Amino acid sequence: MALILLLAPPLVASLSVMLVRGRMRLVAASTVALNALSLSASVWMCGDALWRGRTIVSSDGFWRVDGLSALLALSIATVTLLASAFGPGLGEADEYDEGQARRFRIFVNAFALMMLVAVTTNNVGFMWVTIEATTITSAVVIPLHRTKSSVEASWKYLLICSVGIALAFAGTVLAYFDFVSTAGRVPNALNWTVLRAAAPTLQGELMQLAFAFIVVGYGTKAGLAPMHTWLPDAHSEAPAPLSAMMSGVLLAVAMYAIARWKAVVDVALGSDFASQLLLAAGLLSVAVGAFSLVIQRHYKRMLAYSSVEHIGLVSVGLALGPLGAFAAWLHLVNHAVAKSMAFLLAGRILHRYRTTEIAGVSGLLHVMPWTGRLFAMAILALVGLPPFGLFVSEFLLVRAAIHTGHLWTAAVVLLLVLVAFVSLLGHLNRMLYGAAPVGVAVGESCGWRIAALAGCAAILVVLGVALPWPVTGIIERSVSAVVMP
Amino acid sequence: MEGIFARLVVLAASGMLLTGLIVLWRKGVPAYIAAFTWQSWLLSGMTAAVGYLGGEPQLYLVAVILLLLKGIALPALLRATDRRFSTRRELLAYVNTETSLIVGGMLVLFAYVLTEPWMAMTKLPTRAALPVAMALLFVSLFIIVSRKKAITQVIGFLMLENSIALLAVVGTYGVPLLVELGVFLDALMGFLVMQIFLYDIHETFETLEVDQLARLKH
Amino acid sequence: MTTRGVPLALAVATAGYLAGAVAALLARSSRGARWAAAAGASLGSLAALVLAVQVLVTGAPVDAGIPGLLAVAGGVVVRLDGLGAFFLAIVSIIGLPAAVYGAGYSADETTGHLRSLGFMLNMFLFGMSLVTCAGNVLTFVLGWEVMSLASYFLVMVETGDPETQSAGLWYIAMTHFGLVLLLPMFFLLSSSGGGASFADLRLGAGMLTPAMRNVVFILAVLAFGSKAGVVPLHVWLPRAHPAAPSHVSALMSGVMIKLGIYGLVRVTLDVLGGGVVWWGGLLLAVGSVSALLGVLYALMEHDLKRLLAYHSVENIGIILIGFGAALVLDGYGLRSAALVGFAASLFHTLNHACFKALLFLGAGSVLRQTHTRNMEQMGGLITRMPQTALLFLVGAVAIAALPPLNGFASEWMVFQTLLAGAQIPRPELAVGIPMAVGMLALTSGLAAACFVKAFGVTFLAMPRSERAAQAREAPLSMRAAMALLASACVVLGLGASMTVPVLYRALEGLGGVSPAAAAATPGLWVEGAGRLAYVSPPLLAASLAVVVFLGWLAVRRALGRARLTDTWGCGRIGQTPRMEYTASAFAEPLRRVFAELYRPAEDLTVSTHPESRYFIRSITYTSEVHPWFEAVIYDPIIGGVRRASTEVRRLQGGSAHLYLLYVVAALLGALGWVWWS
Amino acid sequence: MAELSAVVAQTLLAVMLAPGLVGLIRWIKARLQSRRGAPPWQIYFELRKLFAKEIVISRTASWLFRAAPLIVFGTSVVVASLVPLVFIPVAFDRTGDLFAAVYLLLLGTFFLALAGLDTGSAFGGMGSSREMTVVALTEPTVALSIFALALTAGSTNLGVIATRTLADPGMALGPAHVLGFPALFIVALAESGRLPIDNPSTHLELTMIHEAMVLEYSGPYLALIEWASALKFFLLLALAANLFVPWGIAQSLAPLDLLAGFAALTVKMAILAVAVAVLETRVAKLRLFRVPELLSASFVLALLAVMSTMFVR
Repeated sequence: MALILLLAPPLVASLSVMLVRGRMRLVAASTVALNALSLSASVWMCGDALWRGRTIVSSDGFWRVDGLSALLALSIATVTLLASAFGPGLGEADEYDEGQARRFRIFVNAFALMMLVAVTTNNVGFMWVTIEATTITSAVVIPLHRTKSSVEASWKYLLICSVGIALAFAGTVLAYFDFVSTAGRVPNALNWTVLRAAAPTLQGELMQLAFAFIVVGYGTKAGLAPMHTWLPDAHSEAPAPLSAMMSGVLLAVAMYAIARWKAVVDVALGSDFASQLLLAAGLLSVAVGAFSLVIQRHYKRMLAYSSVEHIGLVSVGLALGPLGAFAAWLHLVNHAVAKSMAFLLAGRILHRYRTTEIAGVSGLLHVMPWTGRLFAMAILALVGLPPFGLFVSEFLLVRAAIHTGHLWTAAVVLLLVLVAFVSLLGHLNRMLYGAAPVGVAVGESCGWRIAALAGCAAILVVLGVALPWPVTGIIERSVSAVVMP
Repeated sequence: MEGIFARLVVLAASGMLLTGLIVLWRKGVPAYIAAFTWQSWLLSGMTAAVGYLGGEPQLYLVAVILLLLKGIALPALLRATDRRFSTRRELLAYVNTETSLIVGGMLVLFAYVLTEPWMAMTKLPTRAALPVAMALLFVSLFIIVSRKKAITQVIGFLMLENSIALLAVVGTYGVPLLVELGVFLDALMGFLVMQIFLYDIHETFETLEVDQLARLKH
Repeated sequence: MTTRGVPLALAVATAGYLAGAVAALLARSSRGARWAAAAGASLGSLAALVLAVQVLVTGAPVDAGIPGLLAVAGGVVVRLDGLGAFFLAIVSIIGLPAAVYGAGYSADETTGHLRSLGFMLNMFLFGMSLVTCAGNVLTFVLGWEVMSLASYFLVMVETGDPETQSAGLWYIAMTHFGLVLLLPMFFLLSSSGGGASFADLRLGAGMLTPAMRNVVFILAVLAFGSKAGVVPLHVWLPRAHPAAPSHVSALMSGVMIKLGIYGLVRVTLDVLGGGVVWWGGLLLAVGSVSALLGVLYALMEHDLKRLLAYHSVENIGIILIGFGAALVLDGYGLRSAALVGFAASLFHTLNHACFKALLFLGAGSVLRQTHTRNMEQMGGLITRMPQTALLFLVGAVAIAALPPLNGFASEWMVFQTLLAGAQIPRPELAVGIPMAVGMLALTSGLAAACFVKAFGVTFLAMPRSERAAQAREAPLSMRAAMALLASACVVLGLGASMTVPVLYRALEGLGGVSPAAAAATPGLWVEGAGRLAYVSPPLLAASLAVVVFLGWLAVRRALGRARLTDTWGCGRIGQTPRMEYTASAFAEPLRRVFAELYRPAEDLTVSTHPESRYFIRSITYTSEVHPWFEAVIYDPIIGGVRRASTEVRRLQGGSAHLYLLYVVAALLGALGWVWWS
Repeated sequence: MAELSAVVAQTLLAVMLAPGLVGLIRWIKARLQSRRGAPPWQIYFELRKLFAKEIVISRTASWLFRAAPLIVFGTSVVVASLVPLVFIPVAFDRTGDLFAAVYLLLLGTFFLALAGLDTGSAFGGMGSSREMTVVALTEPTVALSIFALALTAGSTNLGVIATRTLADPGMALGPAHVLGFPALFIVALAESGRLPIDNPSTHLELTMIHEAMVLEYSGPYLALIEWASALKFFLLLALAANLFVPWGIAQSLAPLDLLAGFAALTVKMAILAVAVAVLETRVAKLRLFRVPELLSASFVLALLAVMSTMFVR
């Protein structure tokens, strides 16, 4: 029931925009409402997982929602609602015409649906299918304005991610091959629960190979270095709401896929091979992200590289046992909120300043007081300062690294985070202060969109200051989903 | 019976690898499309064979879809696209033909080295085709990386899919049907979107030379 | 025996700060925002002071906290013991006048600025107080970061110019550098199991190997040193402190950097238990270098606030000399002598807080009246702002460690600690201690010279600019705040012997300090190590007062008949400000003496008349001193990061083929890894 | 109480004798230069004359200018009360130690230097700048000399040091004393503006240090300053004499002891006066920027004094 409530709204929304002609504003508003419905379903699921300790499993075992799925679903639904609310077609003066708005709403809802299915299905093969579909559905929306850069970005995105995700499929097939050659052909063999149950009997060597394919494949989608190259292009060229979804939750979904597989591989191998691979990829990503931030001229690319860095941190966290996994999931949630907030604000800045260059934006606090302040908060959150949530998750991450004896990892991560910190703040300073450029209108009213973004900031503060039990509870369940007790 | 089965499968798989290698030394999009078409036909035929000899009737359906989609529909679409855009027949690559072939050979070798331990693991009659599938995977990756035009990258990508499908068929007698259908749907959608983008690229950049697409840096 | 539940004073302090912060944000008018912030901060610091005094008097630590907040990371736990209470007292003693001063000082700001200023000021004080009260790692780090972040925004309040931006960036970068070292340090201590309260850390420290303990110590020195402004980690300090509004500078220089000392004392002495000689030796060396370099660079400044900021580096150095020498003594088992050193460093911490805050507030008053920080534009303010001048003079005498004010008392104790160190027959000490003594003495001599310059050029003689000529006395609230701090300097100086027992109380139970050793008898005399040397500031002050009074009687009649005339100018009539000695000229002899160190960049441009080179039209002489060791240490780091960045950026070359190649390479790499393993 | 009055008397004695010492040195110097010279007590007449004259004050000067001479005089007198001259105080000894003495003198210099800046005259500024430079550079030597003495005595209090040295005469030949004494002697010359650092009898604008700083003072103020600097010089020499070679100093308040103490002080001071006079006749004033060399030499001496003491032990 909850599952239908979760998945049906985006499907209905996508179809209705496709079928209904005209009355764009009404349709758009109803898609927002549908997204809100989907969000409430995800909240319900989280509550279910939390209070009743229930894992929703469909009768054929095809769908399965445990704590981790519910957590991801909640993030996806939240960010989708935000993106939908900030998307074109709601009638206010915006830069997109109706056709573009329709395209946006059709595909963004399909995109959301694919992500939601990816985290709620039990079948790793089908999970692959939907993740591959996310590439297609989102690539279509990137060149909403068909400019050279946006076409280029989406082509690279499509090509690189398709190749990457194909490798993930090869990995899936290899794992299935392993399963089939040890356990024979059983129905639902690609179900994660079945795989995990059979994991101790699987052939370690083959699973190693499969996991290598899976990490590279899904890692491409997650933006792990060195497969991250599409990410800065696509995230910076996409319309802001889509960037928010891609950076905020798409990467998270890919990490989810890796984590699910890791749970199987860890048992099959009985060694920390998977962790080492993730650690290496994570550290490399943090390094690439951090250093790419130092000399960066575009603020949207800056946010994108920051995503590479944060996904790297999540990857490192997943490699560090239960403590690290806790930090990683918390970090993923925090990052989803902070990064989507940052991208949506970047969209507002772009709309006003008409440039993506950091050098072209100055006096932001003066020109757009609300946007400026919220943007500052988002960046401060992203660099891991209290009172925002990412501070706590990075705190826990470092603690996990040191308590598990990964001293050098901790040292490297901290130094790289310092590099990213200084770079981001330097860029932020340049944008916030100074005199406004000529020809940029000054002043900003505080509308409901600002209120929504302020809400994001409030969530970040709550996660950073209070971190209430429901949140820790659901994350603990997420940890137990991927880490063997 | 078993022996014929194995030979047949290895033969078909080797044929597929051969089509991949052909691409490495042929120049011109039509030749690429032809190679891909041959490859898809071989894959389809082999899927049917495995379905028959391995007793997996669902593979017939897969074979039919493969034939229709990758053996007929996609090549036709590719040819149409090529006719529309190609101004220069000669294809450019980042590495010359000799090097390409040598690299291709090394990749095949690497695939054998890599898959060697599996041979002991499985008793499948089709197991001899596993290294070939892996080799084809590497070769198609090499095609994608080394050829300059967008359309050749698309073909390389399709070959990559074929290689994974081959892997699935010879290694596991096919993944579950639902997943297989999903994969087809994705392949189709992906291909169509790529086609759309080929048009977009041609329209905005007035070329399909992918190395022209380097505005976004750093 | 501990106090359970949330004590009233703690609740009031928290409420005061938070209410002040919120009220400032919500205030309608400029006046409202200013006074709301000041009222909240004053209430908060008064309550915190009461709490601190209560803990120091009873000796019973206060426990409180909200363990439910951020429970996964350890929860928010408050435990205020003697040492924490002492530093909480410092926060409060400076916080109160700074808040009052701020109300008057920032009157010219816009309402919007005032709201954020008021909010951040209260958060700043709150964060600093939280650091001193923290009972576990999370609370400490939270308070630490709130403090850093709030002060960062306070620095950035006077926005706009690139200099402030760069200052802010340096500041936050160095702060974060500190945090980056702080976290592993704490986690290493807590990694051997158990919780993360300081008591657990103490246990954890006991289980670490000596090598690990050394690592923890080094991390602590770097992390807390970067906050305290130890050379060469001090680079942010002369940049950020001048950029902030003056009452914030006072808090940053007076209090915030002291929390670096707090952290160092807490970790080295309390958690690690001290006892390793080379730790003390390292701190002694670092402290000596900081003290000397700090004062030498201060001498070359003619930006009044930068000068004061460099003096903070100097005084942190003096504090570390005391602390390091005490650790050395502790390492050799001379517990009671070590105690004098620990007390000396704490005492100097308190003293420096008072006089540095006073000086920054004084500089702020001057700045507000003359709208410049450049001393060469000032002068003659002693007649225009007589009370400010007097109060600044008190601060100057105190910081120059001249008797009978407080700076003298603590520096005297530091000297006595070094003397006790010299009693240990070790060759390394035979070299180290005399060097430290020499550097400390040179430092205090140079500090006196520097404050002659600072006070003389700023306040004395004739005004050097129009603005200085039109300066007026600062508003009452600002003067009152300064008077409060000046009286603290006097009271702490004259009552030094009463203060020292309080310091012992604060140190009770830390490391090897036993309550018995901490017992001291309050009297008129401050005692050196081993009760061998004594000094009595009140008696000295009294006799000085008597003699001065007698002298005044002797000249009183002549003074009444004094004739006023022009300054003698070799017969030239008409004194102009251009004839006055400038700050640069004043420091010139010392610049020459230390030319090797300063490596000044000098530029002399003489333009002559075209007809004859003997007719000079104009001469321009510029001389700049750039700390070269900054270039030696920081430029390579910054350059290295930028080079690395340039290299990494090349990854993103724009070619899709290249990108695909990365994917393939990653795949082959991963497969190769599998194959090899 | 008896000790208090003895201390007051001893202080007054120093205050009264100090100008005489300066006069004595002047007279010996004149003799050494084959001049007749003014009698040693001439300086008392000069002071009396100055006290009778009017005070001329610059218009730009503030209250600080008026207060500085009193503070300078005051600090010198308070230091005089700390130094054991004729006898060694016991209870009063705790009021201040060597550091206190040095820092009190520094306090006086601090105010005098400020006063030099107060009138706005370039001479005053120049004098203050140079004076503070020299004083700052002498501090390390002073501190280390104190250290050298304190190391063997274990305390920095003057009475204790003198008593310990008396009790253990061998100490006087230890490295601390042998090396420390010349160091302190050089510093004493520097601090009180004697040759070869400063020339007290010149008013040549480019070379003077102390005299430039007090150029604006006149009448009783000038008298106070001159007196204070004479006292400072006296005390520095007395310190050198009584701490390094304390013999003869009274350890009780018995009249005979006191008399012996006074005689010993007179002899020691006379010897030092001759030494200073001879030195000042034989050396020329150093260029200002050569002064740091001399001071660093004295620093090295003091450093060696401390180090060798620590090593020898």
